[in-house]
Amino acid sequence: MDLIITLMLVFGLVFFLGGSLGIIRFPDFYSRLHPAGKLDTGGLVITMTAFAVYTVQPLTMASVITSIKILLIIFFVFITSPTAIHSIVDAGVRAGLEPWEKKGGTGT
Amino acid sequence: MNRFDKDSSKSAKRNRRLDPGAFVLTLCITSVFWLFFSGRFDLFHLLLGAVSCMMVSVVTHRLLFPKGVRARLGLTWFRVAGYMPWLFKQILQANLHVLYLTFHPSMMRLINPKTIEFKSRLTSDVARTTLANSITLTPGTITVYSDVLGVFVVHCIDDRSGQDLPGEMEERIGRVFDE
Amino acid sequence: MNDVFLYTGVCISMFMLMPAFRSIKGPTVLDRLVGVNAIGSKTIVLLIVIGLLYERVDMFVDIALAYAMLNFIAVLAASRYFQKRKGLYQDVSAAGRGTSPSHRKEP
Amino acid sequence: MKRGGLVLFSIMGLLLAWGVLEFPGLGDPSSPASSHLSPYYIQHSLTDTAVPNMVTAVLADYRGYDTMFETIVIFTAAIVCIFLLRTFKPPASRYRMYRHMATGITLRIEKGGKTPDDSEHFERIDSVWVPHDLVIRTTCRMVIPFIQVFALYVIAHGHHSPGGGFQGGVILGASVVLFAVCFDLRRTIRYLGEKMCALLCALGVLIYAGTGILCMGLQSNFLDYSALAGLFGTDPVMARSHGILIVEIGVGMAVMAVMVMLYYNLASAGRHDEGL
Repeated sequence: MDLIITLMLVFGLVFFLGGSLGIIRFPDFYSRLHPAGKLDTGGLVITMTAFAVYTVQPLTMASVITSIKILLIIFFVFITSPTAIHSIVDAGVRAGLEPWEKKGGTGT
Repeated sequence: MNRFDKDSSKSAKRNRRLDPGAFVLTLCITSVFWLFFSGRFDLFHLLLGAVSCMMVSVVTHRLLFPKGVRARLGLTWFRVAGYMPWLFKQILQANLHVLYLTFHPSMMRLINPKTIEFKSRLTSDVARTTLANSITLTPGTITVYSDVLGVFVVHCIDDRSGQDLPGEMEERIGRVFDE
Repeated sequence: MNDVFLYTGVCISMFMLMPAFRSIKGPTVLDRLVGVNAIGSKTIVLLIVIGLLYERVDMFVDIALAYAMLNFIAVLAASRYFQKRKGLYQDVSAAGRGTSPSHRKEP
Repeated sequence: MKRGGLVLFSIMGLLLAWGVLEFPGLGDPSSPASSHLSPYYIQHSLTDTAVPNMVTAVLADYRGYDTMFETIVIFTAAIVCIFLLRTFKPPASRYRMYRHMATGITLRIEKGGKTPDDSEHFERIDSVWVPHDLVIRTTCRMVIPFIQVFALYVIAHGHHSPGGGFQGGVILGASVVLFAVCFDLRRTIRYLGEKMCALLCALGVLIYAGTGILCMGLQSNFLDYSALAGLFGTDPVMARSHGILIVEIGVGMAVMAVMVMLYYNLASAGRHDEGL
């Protein structure tokens, strides 16, 4: 069981690393939101699931309640994270930020 | 003060009326959440919970169910549960795809951001919101804008990612919300 | 298992530096907001890790949930604020080119 | 000027760091802070008040007088905010914006024109145009009830978990702010008016101080909750626990109302017409 949890944590950490790196590496505001929105949510879901599984192991009432609370956090972030990203994008569009486009590419 | 300066409050009055079905359902949902939060089942805490849930339900049942409760609401939850595994698979794919792009040394050559536009046939608020959030979570796409008529503007990170929109996702959500 | 959680916490704290860099450097306010949002979502995980290390998860899970809620509200309110007061950073963005993308046809 | 500020800042920082060197070490058992009162709290708080969370016991019982004035401080903050910012005669705007819900068309109606009713079909929007944001609105609608339940849980369970009146009140106020952000300020004020806020604010402080005075009326010290044992029908230890809960509820109410009132005044520059 510990092995599975460790593997999940490593997997989630890779996602977090990707998200953080992507926020630095991508060229413009709109494309930066892709790692920020997806990889952070994915990493959070995976790591928190690992924690929930770890917490539930001595199967008592208190640990089950705690684990359910962790699942509630996952659920909450899962609903609200895309919404937050969407609102930031909306603010960007309304402020008139131009999306970065590839020079000489196919374009829009 | 003429009429121009006063807000008409007809809708406010209408919204303050208690809707029994929505109220009871909200009370049930909030009570379940209270039990999860609290984790104490003695009489005193249960009483506190009952009072709190009652207050919250009175205030917010209009927010959860603005159009009242429809008969087939129970089925929708099960269908949402059926939609989730597919969504998780898509999200995993999306994450791996963006991960690949992020770690690729010549990332700037691979990506090609652009916006595409499509019209969705979904009509209800919840269905459209689910679609928009699902788009934001799945491969290389973010919902930029969605308007009343069902036009979605989507920002894609590269050529491949935005191709099959709306496609299967819209179909599945349509089935979930019965449209 | 404690070591694994400790290293996880250290790694997450390290990863927080990168969005922090983005939120210091800019170039626009919304980039900073993206950075702050990313830091917030990592903090939720970090709080649970701290709870596991001190073996009081039942306490820290409440804090994490409250933090998740307040983080969401803060990001939403900040983005709405910058949406309305767009004059705040017009000089930084796109320097005088067309202000509205093609899909904004409404008044 | 800037360089001078930097130099001054560095000097102050160094002075502070030098002062910190004289502090006792972290968690030093022989330091003055942890040798007089702390052992008493650690040993007796559970047997005195039946509250497992020592912080709550210290905050609302042993140092209840202190906390009462903290509540009054934020109450004063709300009053000052009203005095400074609130303008009761706003300059009348020359036009109003309405949105037709079904098509998303926005109408601009000059002063003197016929305004549509605020009904199912038309919705009044702010004059700084806000796009119709379905996603944010629906998500917030779904999320707000659960945030409120959680806030009430935090207030009610200050005895067993981190939290209490201040934290729960902030979360409760934040849920109202969320409502105001995703709908608009006018609708929020229609549900939770300014007078209601002021009333809740004052009521919270009144509950706190009233509990103290009630204790005095029962021939005991100010805020000595064990005097309330006769009212609750329990032993004095449980009475202290219940007294803490009542005080926490008062604090939560006051903090929530103050948060909302500050938001109303700051977001609309005191005019209470159009917010964020």
